[in-house]
Amino acid sequence: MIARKLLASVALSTMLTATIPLSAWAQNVVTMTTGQIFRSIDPAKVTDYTDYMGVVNLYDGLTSVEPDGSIVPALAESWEVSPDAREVTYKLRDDATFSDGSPVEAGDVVYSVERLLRINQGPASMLAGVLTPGSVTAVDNKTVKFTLAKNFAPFLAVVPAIFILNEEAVKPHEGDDDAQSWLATNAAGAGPFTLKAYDRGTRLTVVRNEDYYKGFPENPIDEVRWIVVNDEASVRAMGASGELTMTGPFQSPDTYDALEGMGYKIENHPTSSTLYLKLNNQVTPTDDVHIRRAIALATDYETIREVIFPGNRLTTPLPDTFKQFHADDVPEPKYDLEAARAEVAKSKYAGQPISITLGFLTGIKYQEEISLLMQANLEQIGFTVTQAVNPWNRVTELATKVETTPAVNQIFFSATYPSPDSMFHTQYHSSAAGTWASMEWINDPEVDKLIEEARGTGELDKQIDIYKELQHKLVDMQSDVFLLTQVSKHALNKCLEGLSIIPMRSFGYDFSRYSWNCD
Amino acid sequence: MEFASFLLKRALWSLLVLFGLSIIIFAIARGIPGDPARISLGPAATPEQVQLLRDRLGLDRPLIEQFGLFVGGLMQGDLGRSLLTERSVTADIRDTFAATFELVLVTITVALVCGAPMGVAAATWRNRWPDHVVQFVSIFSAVTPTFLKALLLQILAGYVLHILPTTGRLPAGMDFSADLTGMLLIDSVLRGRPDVFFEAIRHLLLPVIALSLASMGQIARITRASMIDVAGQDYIEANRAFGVPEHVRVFKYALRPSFVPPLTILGLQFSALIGNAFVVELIFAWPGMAAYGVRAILQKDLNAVMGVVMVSGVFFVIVNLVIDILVGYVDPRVRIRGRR
Amino acid sequence: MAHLSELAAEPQRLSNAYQNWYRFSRNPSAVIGTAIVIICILTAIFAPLITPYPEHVGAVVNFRERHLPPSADYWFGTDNVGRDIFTRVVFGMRISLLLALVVLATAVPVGTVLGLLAGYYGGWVEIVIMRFTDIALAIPGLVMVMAVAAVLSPDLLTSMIAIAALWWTWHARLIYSITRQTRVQDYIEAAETLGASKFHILFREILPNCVSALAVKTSLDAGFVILIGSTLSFLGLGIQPPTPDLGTMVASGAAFLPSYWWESVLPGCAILFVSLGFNLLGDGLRDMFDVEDVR
Amino acid sequence: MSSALLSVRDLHVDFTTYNQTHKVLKGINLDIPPHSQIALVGESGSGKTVTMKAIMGLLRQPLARITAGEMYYDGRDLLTMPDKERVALRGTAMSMIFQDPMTSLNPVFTIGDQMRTILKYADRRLGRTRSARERKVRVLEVLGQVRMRDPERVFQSYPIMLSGGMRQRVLIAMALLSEPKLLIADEPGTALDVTTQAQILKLMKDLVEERGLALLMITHNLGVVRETCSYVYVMNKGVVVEHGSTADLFAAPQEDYTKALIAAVPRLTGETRFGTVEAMR
Repeated sequence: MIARKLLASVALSTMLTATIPLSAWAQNVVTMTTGQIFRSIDPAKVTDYTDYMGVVNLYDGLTSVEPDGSIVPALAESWEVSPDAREVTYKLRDDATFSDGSPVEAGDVVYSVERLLRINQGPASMLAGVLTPGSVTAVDNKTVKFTLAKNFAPFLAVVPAIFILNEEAVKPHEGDDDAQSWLATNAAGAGPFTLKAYDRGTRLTVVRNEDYYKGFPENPIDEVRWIVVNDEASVRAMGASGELTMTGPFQSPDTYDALEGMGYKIENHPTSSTLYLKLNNQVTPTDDVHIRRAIALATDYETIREVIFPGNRLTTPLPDTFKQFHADDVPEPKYDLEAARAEVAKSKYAGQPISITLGFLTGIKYQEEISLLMQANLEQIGFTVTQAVNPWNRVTELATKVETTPAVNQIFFSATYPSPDSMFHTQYHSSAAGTWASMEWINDPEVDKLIEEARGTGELDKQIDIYKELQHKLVDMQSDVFLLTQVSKHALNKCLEGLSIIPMRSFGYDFSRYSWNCD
Repeated sequence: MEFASFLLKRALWSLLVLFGLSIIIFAIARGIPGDPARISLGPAATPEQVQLLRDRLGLDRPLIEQFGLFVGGLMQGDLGRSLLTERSVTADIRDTFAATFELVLVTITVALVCGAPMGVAAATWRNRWPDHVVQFVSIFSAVTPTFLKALLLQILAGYVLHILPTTGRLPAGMDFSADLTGMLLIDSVLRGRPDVFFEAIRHLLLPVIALSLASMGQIARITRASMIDVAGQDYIEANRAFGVPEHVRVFKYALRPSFVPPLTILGLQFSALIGNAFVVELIFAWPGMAAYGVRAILQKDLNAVMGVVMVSGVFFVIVNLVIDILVGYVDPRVRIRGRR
Repeated sequence: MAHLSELAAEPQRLSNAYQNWYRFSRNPSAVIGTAIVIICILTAIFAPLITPYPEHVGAVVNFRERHLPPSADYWFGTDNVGRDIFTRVVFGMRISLLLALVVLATAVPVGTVLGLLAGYYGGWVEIVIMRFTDIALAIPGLVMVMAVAAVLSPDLLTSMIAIAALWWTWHARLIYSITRQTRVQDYIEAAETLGASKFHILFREILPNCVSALAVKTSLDAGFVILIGSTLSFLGLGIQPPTPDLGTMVASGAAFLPSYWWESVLPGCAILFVSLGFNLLGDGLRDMFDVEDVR
Repeated sequence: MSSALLSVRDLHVDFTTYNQTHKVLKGINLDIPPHSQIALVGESGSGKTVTMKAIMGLLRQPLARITAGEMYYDGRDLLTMPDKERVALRGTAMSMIFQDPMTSLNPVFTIGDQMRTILKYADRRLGRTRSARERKVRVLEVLGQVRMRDPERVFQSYPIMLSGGMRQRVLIAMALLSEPKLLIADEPGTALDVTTQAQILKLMKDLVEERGLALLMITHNLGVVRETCSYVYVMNKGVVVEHGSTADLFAAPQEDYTKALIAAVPRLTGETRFGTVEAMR
């Protein structure tokens, strides 16, 4: 009995002390944590930040985006826009190949777009009403023409989100669902990486496509592994064990501090992602502009930016990363409880008990803290506050109706394509109402008109004027409380270089831009 | 013969339970406020898509007919589509079940293999230190919330001591897919990969400890009580009077009847075990059905929730059926009376 | 079994109450358990009086004093927005006890009455009630509760309803088996022959036989209900912030492990403390009343 | 030294519980001649069961302690002989019929398994060798002797499949397996209904007489004694208060205690349980 116990404990201790065998077979491996699961790796179905992280590495589009928002060639080496801006013709690179070695041809582009429109999910929403079946035609083997159904100035900025599938590779698996089942677990693209392992709930691993037509920097990344980790403690534990190469941008400040202490470098990058308190302009009490202003004045911007969630100031709905479009003359919002009380007194609810609901997302620490801070301040100016914590799905459901949308909602919004249109149309146009991004329910014909005008014009100066006017208007209406623009924080292994923030989805995590620079 | 009819009875009973379970699940699925079709399609769906699904689910038909459709779907393994993963729930569960199964199976084994001897030791040295230790451990393991145990273990072993991996089933870079049974411990042996087997055990260690402690404590307690009870029974005394030696009395005649109550308890405990697996899988990022279920629950992914509940129910019923058979094998009274 | 007990010369027969008290006071787990339970109940009742910062229960933020370790000012330290954890733990205990109280106050009477009816009447009453409890017990409870809490809106009330909806079956089963044993006793037959009303027989003759088992079970259950409730809130299916809830506190504090360990470990210990109290009390009562193993 | 098969001289037994010592037997004298049927009568708590356990060597040390006295079986001193020899006597030279047929058989093993095991170890102690098959034959034979209609079926049965009367017979068969010379019966049949009890007593009497065994019957039921035994010891509070031949004792009881026992005879048969319940309430 004792002998057996001894044996067991010896076995146990060897097991405990054995170190994790380091991956000797791959040279430069990046292990990155992400808090959300990869819902899909099908380019026609990707919707969120995490999904795009996968596809930007597995697929390429006709064009791509640089950190400054400019559109650069990718599969297409050049493009031409017709004078009326209704036709765009892309010329494909001769050397562009899919990861299986076959050339990328115009037919693949047509197939990919048609499939996208048929499935009508994910990126298709950006093209609604712009492209219709038959809009895309192959002029020749290496030339494709897009014919737009209506004027849509941001079109060029949307194109990078159209990823090109290898038609030949997909066809055999088409089935009766446009190969949705097959592409749910396989990839057939021209991206810098190929799929190695994918388990939607837990991990995605990709390996370098050595024949990538654009090539790689020196000391490229050979393998990227994303691991879905839900809690901060696990991220830190991975940091401690050295498993971790890079975190996502949504860890708690304490985790970054802890990782810094372990020898990771912390990089801060300003982004065009914005955090708003979206105020429902149609329900009590936020239907009164004075109440909306009171809430804005009762917001402690500095504490939020400095203690709770790292960020830069946001003065208008548009982050100042859109330099030329930003209305710089709008003053910075102030935290002033006295002024807030004065605004309440001016409102039609003055003298009555005012109850208000603050909505935020389940399980997001910074949102809970901001919501508590808001509650504390709002209670001081006489509001009765209820917190409404909801999971994301529930939020999207509540957002579909004006009466179920809470008065105040914490919403984090990123441009989905590098154009101010992405910020304004999605959030403030009445036709976009009923989604989580437009919980303001502004429904203002003037705002709609301005947004459409900007879309319809090809002149940059005119666009700039319109967007500045829009910003003044929305700030004046106090459609939202403009909390901050995110400063994205990442903890990285000291050897990893190349992280940059691109104002489109998670294009910044295209690991063909990264390199490993240690000896 | 009598055993066969006992098995048949138990199997029929299990079917009845599953039927009851499907009624309850159906009631929940239809009883919730809001349109199930709308909820299961998500906010992006168009009215036409919603109507299409309403027709397919027969939501405008009488309830009893809807129930028929629901059960029909279940029988064909159709649990609907998951809002979260946009795949069929059946496929999602198929992908994740093996990980949960492995975790739970190892947990039960550990709970039994450690718990029963602990109970025997406590009964043998009653009121001496082994007994006190066992009692202490079992009380504390029962009253400590599983999530607290899991968190503390993770922090201690993973973060402070750096001795064990804290997440997942295998290291990220390990190139192995469990495509035979889905269970790493078995597949790694079949494929002759001792390194995978070793890593799989290292990864299992913390979740299994967190999950098995409560059941282990219960089993130890019940085994102890039942050993003491059996040792005082007349038939053990009778054996003594007839000169049957002590080792035969203890290890043959007392041990076997003593195992009935702990086995029965294990069946009841299994319910709590599955529930706690939800927490443990979440904390240890275990890619199992329970973690999938928690995400589904938190995101209100209706079909996935119902699927996970149904599958846990089936799992539970099957485990209890196995336990019934074991108990029936150990104790003829059970199989003759037909019920526990 | 008469052999050994026959031998012990019987001590002076004491009055029942005194005898119970004597056995109780000699039973360490009962005494410790009672003490813990009483402490918890008293702190819960007088929470506003004994906590140093009762206002921290609500939306109070003090970012300058966030993540402070336990000290004389803040016995259990402060949380991520600078609130006193001790205060919140005490108030959280209140919620936990309330949860147990409500669930058991619903489940015990319902389970008891149905168990009595099924055990006494037999026949189809028994078939309907007991088959139903069998099915209910054959369903993984915690999973079911999670599902119910999930599809309805997650808050304390939903959790309570979901737990109570399953919990009564345990009591029904217990009372049923005791009733079945008691029903055939001579004095019940005697009472029936004398024409006592069914009500009298059920509640005056049979029910008193169940009291000790019921006390043991209810006490043990209080601990389990608190554990289940805290698991639900740990998963985010509990009460909405800023109201303090022990499970939620552990979950949100877990993000700061291990640096700010007190934010999750101390609320976790509070859960452990309450459920330990009820468990010890239940165990003690079980030894005292010498009831068969009641789960 | 008498010619008795078993003789007990001045036996004292103490029990220690919770640091208190109770004198349970205070000098018992008892003689069981070969081929005789002796009864030991007394109420619950009178010490008769302790006496029986002391004879069988089943007292739990250190809870119970024999503080004084002597016991001889067939002229051999039971208290001084080595443990091994003492154990060897159990179930072979002296054997016991247990009281409660519902609890004295292991519910999870077949009758055959239990009886074969008893026989196996009895054989081993006696230095006999028998194959498993031979042991089964012997078990079936004894089951036949206790008038089981279908010994083969009983052999394969679990206790739960048998009626109370049948189980009691199994208990008797167990005691007879190794042909003991002294049979000690502890309240046989009290757990059964009156008719079955009568049958069992008749069976026991026949078996004892056929084989010329000595019988020590432990009971509180004088009705049973009158039908089965020739000599009676009456015990009360740890001492033998009176003894004599059954006929004499019934005809002219000396002690008040004995008189009371005799007076209670009709009521004691079969109705005890009601009394117990009344007392418990």
